Amino acid sequence: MELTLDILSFVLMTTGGAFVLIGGIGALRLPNVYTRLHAASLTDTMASILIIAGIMLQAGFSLAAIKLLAILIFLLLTGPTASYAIANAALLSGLDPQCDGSTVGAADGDDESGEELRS
Amino acid sequence: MIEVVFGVFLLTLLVITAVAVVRTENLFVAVMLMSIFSLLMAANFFILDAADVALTEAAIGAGITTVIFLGALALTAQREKRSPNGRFATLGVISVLAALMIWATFDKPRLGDPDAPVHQHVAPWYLEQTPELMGIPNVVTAVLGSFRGYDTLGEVFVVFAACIGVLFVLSAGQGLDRGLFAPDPESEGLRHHLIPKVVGRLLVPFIVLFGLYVQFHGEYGPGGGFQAGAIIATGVILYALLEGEASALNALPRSVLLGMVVGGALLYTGVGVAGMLLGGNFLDYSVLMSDPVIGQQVGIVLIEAGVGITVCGSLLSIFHAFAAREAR
Amino acid sequence: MELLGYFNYWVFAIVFAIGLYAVIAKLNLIKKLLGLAIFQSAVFLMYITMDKVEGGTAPIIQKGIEGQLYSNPLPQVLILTAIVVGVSMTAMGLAIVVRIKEAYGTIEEDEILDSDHTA
Amino acid sequence: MLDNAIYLVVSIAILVTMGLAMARAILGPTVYDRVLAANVFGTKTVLLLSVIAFLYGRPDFLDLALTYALINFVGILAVLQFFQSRSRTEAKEAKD
Repeated sequence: MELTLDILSFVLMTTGGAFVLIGGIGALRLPNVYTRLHAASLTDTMASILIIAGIMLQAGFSLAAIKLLAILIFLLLTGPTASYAIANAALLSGLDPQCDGSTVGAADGDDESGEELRS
Repeated sequence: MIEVVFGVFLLTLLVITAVAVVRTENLFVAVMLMSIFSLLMAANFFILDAADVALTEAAIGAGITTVIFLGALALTAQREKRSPNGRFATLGVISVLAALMIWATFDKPRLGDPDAPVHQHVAPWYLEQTPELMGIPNVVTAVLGSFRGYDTLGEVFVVFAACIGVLFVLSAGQGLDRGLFAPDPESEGLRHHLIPKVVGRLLVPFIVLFGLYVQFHGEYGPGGGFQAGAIIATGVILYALLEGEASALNALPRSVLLGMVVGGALLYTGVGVAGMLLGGNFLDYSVLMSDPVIGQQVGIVLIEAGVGITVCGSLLSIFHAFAAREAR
Repeated sequence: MELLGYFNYWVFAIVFAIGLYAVIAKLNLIKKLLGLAIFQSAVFLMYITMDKVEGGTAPIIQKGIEGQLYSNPLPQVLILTAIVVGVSMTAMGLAIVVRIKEAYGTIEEDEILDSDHTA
Repeated sequence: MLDNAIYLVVSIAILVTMGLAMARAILGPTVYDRVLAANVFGTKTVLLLSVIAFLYGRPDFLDLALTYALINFVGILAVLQFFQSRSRTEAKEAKD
């Protein structure tokens, strides 16, 4: 029983770790703000669920498990809200959500326009 | 071993962030990087076994610092003008200074050395005596509240003075109407944004509740008045962001905030004076009750409450002072 | 491996120097305050580095565990209060910067000095 | 031992992601990328702190992660407010 729980939590946590990594790579590699936001936020929620579920299995039924549940709930509430706020702020400032393929691969110096727009 | 590697990685990121903060010309970006800097600091404090300090950095750095800096940026400029070249002399002197300091560190005890001089004097006594004299597990709270009560009283008065200073500097010569988070007849706060509004409204009570938990659980786990005051202030700032500053001021008017700032400091001093009246020294809690251990506990709870009230009131007053200032 | 024991102090020295550089060399007053905050954090880091004891844990005494080492509570107390005082002081500085902006119309040090000389 | 190995794998993944987010925060190019990076950093710190709390065997320090989970997004909402109020003043100036 103990071993099954260990293996299960190991699987959950490694997949969670993989999701975290995918989100990080997506946030670095994708071409513009909106796509990066998509990668980061989508994997953020999934990774949080998996990792915290994994830790909860290790914690057993204790106060720590309840705190972890609270952390998970708050992360699931605030994460998407923060993503919404960022996307909205970007949209308000007139950053174009359209991405025409040509900017892919030139992610480092492409849309300085967004920053120039601000000054 | 593991923690050393974690620490090295996080500290390297910390240096990179610090360089980026100084190099960037967009002040808004600098503030965002500063919030990352604070997160890294908190993680480092946690790895270095300082849970209370990490909690303080978390409570202050994540919300309040960013909000106050953004409020100031909205009132000033968002871009730095390009600094003139020819700062090589400064850079040279600073590099020499850094090199000298690094050279000097080789005389310091290694990280985590149990024989280091810092660990030889009062610290073991604190760790040994706290359970006997106060009966509370968190030694940091015990030292903060009782052993070094004078020190903390001084810090509370510094926060108090800073708050009064900000109010003096910022409320002079203006009507109290417009600013970054100010009531605007066209739109109050983030009311148009349904998602933040719903989620935020849900979270405000939890943040305040968690702040109270940190306040009163400070004797048993990481926490205490400083952290709790900051967390509760963050909760109210969230409310002000969502509903507009006017609603927050309706809920907690300026007079109440000022009363909190003054009242907290007075509560702290009052506990000290009560000790004197009962025949002990200033800030000696043992005489408050017939049992000295219970007396110490009562004293610590009271002064922590005073600290929390003052910090919460000060941070909120500062926030409102920045928010109400009209941009010119 | 021995040398890694000093790494925290090196980082302290470097971050300290970076903050000091920003305070001295940058002309923008808000940048100076950010530099001051970095400088402050470097000092916090040094104090907290000193509190660490190998094999120790945070100084919250656990019942029923004998011989557990705890980290030094004293630097933690000093820094805990210093963080809150630091943010109040930063706010005070920002308040003065806001007033300077209103009086001079700029927050660049050289321009402020120029307008003082011409006046 | 096995437990520690699990926590170690996850925490290394989180640390690497923090490094990637840091790269995004420094590369930019727009300010929203930096805000996004700060947000990613925040959630990763919450996860890292919870994992390390268990790695050290002191689960009562989860309070820290809980603090971040609760108040990290206040900063992000302040950013939204900042841009909203500025776009409104700009619109007003354009009208005048």
